[in-house]
Amino acid sequence: MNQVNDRSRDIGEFVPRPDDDMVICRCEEVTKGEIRKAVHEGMWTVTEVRRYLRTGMGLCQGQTCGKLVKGIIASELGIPQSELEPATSRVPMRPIEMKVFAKEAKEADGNG
Amino acid sequence: MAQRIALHPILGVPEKGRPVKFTFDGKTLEGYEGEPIAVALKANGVMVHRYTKKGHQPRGIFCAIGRCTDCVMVVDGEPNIRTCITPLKEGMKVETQYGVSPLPFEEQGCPSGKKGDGDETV
Amino acid sequence: MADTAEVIVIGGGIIGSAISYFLAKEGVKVLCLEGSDYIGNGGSSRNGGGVRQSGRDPRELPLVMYGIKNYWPHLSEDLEVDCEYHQDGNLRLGKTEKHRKILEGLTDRARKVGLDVTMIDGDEVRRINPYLSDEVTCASWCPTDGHANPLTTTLGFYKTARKYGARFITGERVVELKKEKGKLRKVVCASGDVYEGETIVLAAGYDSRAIAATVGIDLPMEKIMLEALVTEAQPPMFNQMLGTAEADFYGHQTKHGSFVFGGSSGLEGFTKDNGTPICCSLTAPCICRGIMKYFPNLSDAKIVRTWAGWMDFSADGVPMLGMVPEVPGLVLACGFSGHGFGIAPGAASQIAQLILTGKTDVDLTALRYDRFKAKI
Amino acid sequence: MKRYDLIVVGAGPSGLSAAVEAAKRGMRVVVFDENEKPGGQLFKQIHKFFGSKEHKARIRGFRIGQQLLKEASDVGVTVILSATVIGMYQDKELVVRIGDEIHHVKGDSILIATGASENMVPFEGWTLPGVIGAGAAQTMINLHGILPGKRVLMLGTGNVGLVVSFQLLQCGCEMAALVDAAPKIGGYGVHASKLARTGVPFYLSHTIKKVEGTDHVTGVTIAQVDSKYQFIPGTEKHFDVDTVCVAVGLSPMSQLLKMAGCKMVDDPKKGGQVPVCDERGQTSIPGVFAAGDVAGIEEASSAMIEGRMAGVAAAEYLGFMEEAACSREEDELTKDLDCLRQGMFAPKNKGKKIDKTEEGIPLSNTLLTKGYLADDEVEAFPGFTHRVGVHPVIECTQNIPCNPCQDVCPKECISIGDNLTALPVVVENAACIDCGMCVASCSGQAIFLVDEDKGDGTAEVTIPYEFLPLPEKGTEGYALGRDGRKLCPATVSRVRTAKAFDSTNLLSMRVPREFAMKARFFKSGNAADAAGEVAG
Repeated sequence: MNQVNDRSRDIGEFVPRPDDDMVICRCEEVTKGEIRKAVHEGMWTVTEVRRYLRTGMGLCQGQTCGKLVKGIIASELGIPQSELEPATSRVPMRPIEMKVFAKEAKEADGNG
Repeated sequence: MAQRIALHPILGVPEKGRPVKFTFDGKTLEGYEGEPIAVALKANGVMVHRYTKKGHQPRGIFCAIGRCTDCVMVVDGEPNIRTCITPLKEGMKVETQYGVSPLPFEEQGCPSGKKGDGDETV
Repeated sequence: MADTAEVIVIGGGIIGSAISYFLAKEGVKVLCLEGSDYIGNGGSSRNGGGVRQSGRDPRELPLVMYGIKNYWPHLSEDLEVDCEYHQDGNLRLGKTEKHRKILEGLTDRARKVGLDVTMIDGDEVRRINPYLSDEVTCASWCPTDGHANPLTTTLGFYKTARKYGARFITGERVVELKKEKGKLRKVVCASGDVYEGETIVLAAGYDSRAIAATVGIDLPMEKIMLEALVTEAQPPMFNQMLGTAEADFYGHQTKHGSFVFGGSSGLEGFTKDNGTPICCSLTAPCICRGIMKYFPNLSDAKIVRTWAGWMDFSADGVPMLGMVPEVPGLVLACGFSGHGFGIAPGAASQIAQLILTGKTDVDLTALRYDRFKAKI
Repeated sequence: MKRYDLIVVGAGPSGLSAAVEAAKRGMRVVVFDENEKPGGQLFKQIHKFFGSKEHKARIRGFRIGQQLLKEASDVGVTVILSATVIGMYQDKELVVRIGDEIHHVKGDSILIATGASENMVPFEGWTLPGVIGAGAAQTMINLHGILPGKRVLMLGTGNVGLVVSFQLLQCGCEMAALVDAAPKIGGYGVHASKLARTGVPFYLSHTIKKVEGTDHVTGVTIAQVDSKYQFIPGTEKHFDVDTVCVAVGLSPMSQLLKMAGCKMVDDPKKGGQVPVCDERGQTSIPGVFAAGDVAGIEEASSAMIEGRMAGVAAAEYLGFMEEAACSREEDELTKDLDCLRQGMFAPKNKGKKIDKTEEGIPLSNTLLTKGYLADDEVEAFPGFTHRVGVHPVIECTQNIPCNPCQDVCPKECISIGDNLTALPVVVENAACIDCGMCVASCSGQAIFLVDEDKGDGTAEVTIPYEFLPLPEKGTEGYALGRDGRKLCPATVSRVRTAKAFDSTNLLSMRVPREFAMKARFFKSGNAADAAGEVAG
């Protein structure tokens, strides 16, 4: 869904807040302040913040912090949360050892 | 020390596997076969499973259903094992995880700059 | 009065963002239009992060060497972001006689254009990187190659270009270019918005082909999908960039400790997608098997994510850069054929210089858009 | 590659129900679930379900789970446990990890029934060991038989927060308080009352400011918030607890659907990112269905009906069922589902300001802000009756789709009528025989049997009691009011336990006559030590 999004729109300066050093992404230890600052540096989407700060890139792949990060970005931009697209969902749904991912079971053919 | 429920008003006596021994950071503890490692640890009063890589902050059970990965520890030498859903087996070697390794931070030579300075509490 | 800018850059990947950065830094009024909702959403954020010279086509090698000499070493300071650039060499591994021949061919070709790359045997390989399996018998070794973080580097170019006043608009997909009195002037978007510029740079990866066609230029390239995967963080092991003679996988260990590996299933060019870069169920297991043949002790490492991305693969595997005399005002910067990350600072700086001064330090003629001739 | 008629991902209420319906029409069905035990949420819900008989009302969640499992195996459904679906690809292909290898399987139709995961709200100290999700507490108690902690503070008063708090009390934990930033309790009033009457305090328009502790939780400080959820200085309150539970809502776990390319929408009313589905649960990809919490957060009862609808739709999609038969079945199920989606807590009324019951009776405000009915408010409700001799007193004051009390009374003393969400009334000439079935079967534990005058200056109040140790006849103690405050001395006159009560014991106590319509809980022990325990 392409929404024209002019990144030079003025969203005001980054203003530090008392809860800036609260950890939001528990796996990668990214704080609220880092996320808010990234928005003011031009990262206006969940995917850009994710690639810029690693939020949602840890072992749980954003299952815990996904919504929180989206909320912080939306409030910093002054837009409703539903206008932000969450990060893409990707295989694997759970971490999987390389040797297991590499081992494809021999299926009995047909409907065996 | 969180206790096990002996008798539940609705569920009665919780069914458990046979008692087994396992080690936690070298100490021998007891749990029941098949119950999650995290539950056996909790019954022995262990709350801290790991210390995070950047801030060296303590973490333990959070979601208990294998999703948040906060409860990961080094089990039989393999790091990042979700202990809240991994069944306990006899003789398992469970170790506190420091960043991604069983070695306490000071012994790791701490590869990346550590944010939380000072509290090397082990 | 339509939106105007001195230079309109089409495509917000690393190439488009870097060109915007080099131009905005010189005070040029730049407008960068990105079709998707995200900066760097194409190959820029899906590649294996190699910053390498070895194994490259000699026609594009000078550009990469120029970039490694002049930009990569201080790029983190310039972009005020941690590009995580490592210059700890590149090992391209081989196990069989066939591999040795391939590697020797690549090594000779590169040495002819002055790149320090040598063939080494298995023991030497394991001295440099003890984690490699005993089956590795030879490798080409280039000490000045390396790797970096494509995500922070791309977004770093974007962030700093924006700070220097470059205007970026995402979700603005270009569908048509229009001349005015013989000179390229207008850029028309799917949204109906129209922009005007003195110079228009086409850096939209594979999409550049359809856009260039609207002014009668055909850029022969096809869309090929590659896949990649990343593991959980591991204790630090090694810093070299890795590849193989048969290119069954390539990658490195990141500063974060996780391993990023790209690879192929052998079905490249024929895999099906649903309009988005969606993975095929065969590829990741195949990449894993490839990696484990070379790194046995990574077999317990957990994969946390796999992804896919399209390459804008040109007919001869090197990009199309430079001016287009038939369409005055059009500058091309696309067709990087899946290895546009390491070359980006070099290529983008030269394109910016070309626009600003009409000249470049590195000769680009070998990469002209009209180099494609019939075989006889 | 292995091919099934229907692959179901998730062996919870909706997944199993769909598998049953599909298998009944002769389809080859497999259900994959990543857990060791099937049943999903059902096996953690030990309270009695709401709804009507068809919705398996008054049966405990885990027993419904057992019934569903039996039904599934009877119709030949294969349930493969510890099987994690790690990916969904094009052409309806799934990659499933079983043991130490992966399997590529395809379904002519696929149902994603992966349920939901818990939302989180960050506060200072939220990463400390001891801060856990409410679902985590439920899992520890009901699946693994271990106490999450000794003294717990619950953040969130939706049904999950309320139900889990009660479960924590049941297994012997102390509930320090329930806290919610919202001005009103989010879950059912009856669930809140079950807690309030035991003395657990509610703090609405409050939230957590800081959790204390170095290596694990040792205490928590809450503070009042204004309408914009900003802390009001000076309103801090501290509790010494070793566990903080977070129950602030659920989000659909719809990653598999998004990964496969289904059209998604962000719908706050449904809890977040959900697939766009037609009324039978089919997503934008023909043959791919979604049912249960993954398609929109509701209760397990609606998840089971949605599952059946998806199972029937899959059967019709693959020609195992005629269109006519299918739409008849679907209409039936839709009716069932719609009557569950009525009343105050229906999705359509989410966020709407409701201040009267359907019967026009003003809703109790104390119930919504303190968790209990004030003595002067309770008289207005039809179930709150005064009679000579023993009679039911029903403190059910919100329109909820639920009628087990009407069906279970052998003397038909209680009537709700056809409108499932009507408030229960005690019929005029009710001939109550004090059998206690209504008290034991009420899912919300909101029915009491009261004999207002035993002739010797005392009254007898029978309450539902699901705690251990179960007091014996003759035990001295005191009665608590609806507000959990100590009311008067009380003596246990009878304790009844019966199979038909399904683990809800009936405790009858004698209290001074004037407290007959106020005494709603019993605590043993003499008056002295009791004072300390009463809510501050």
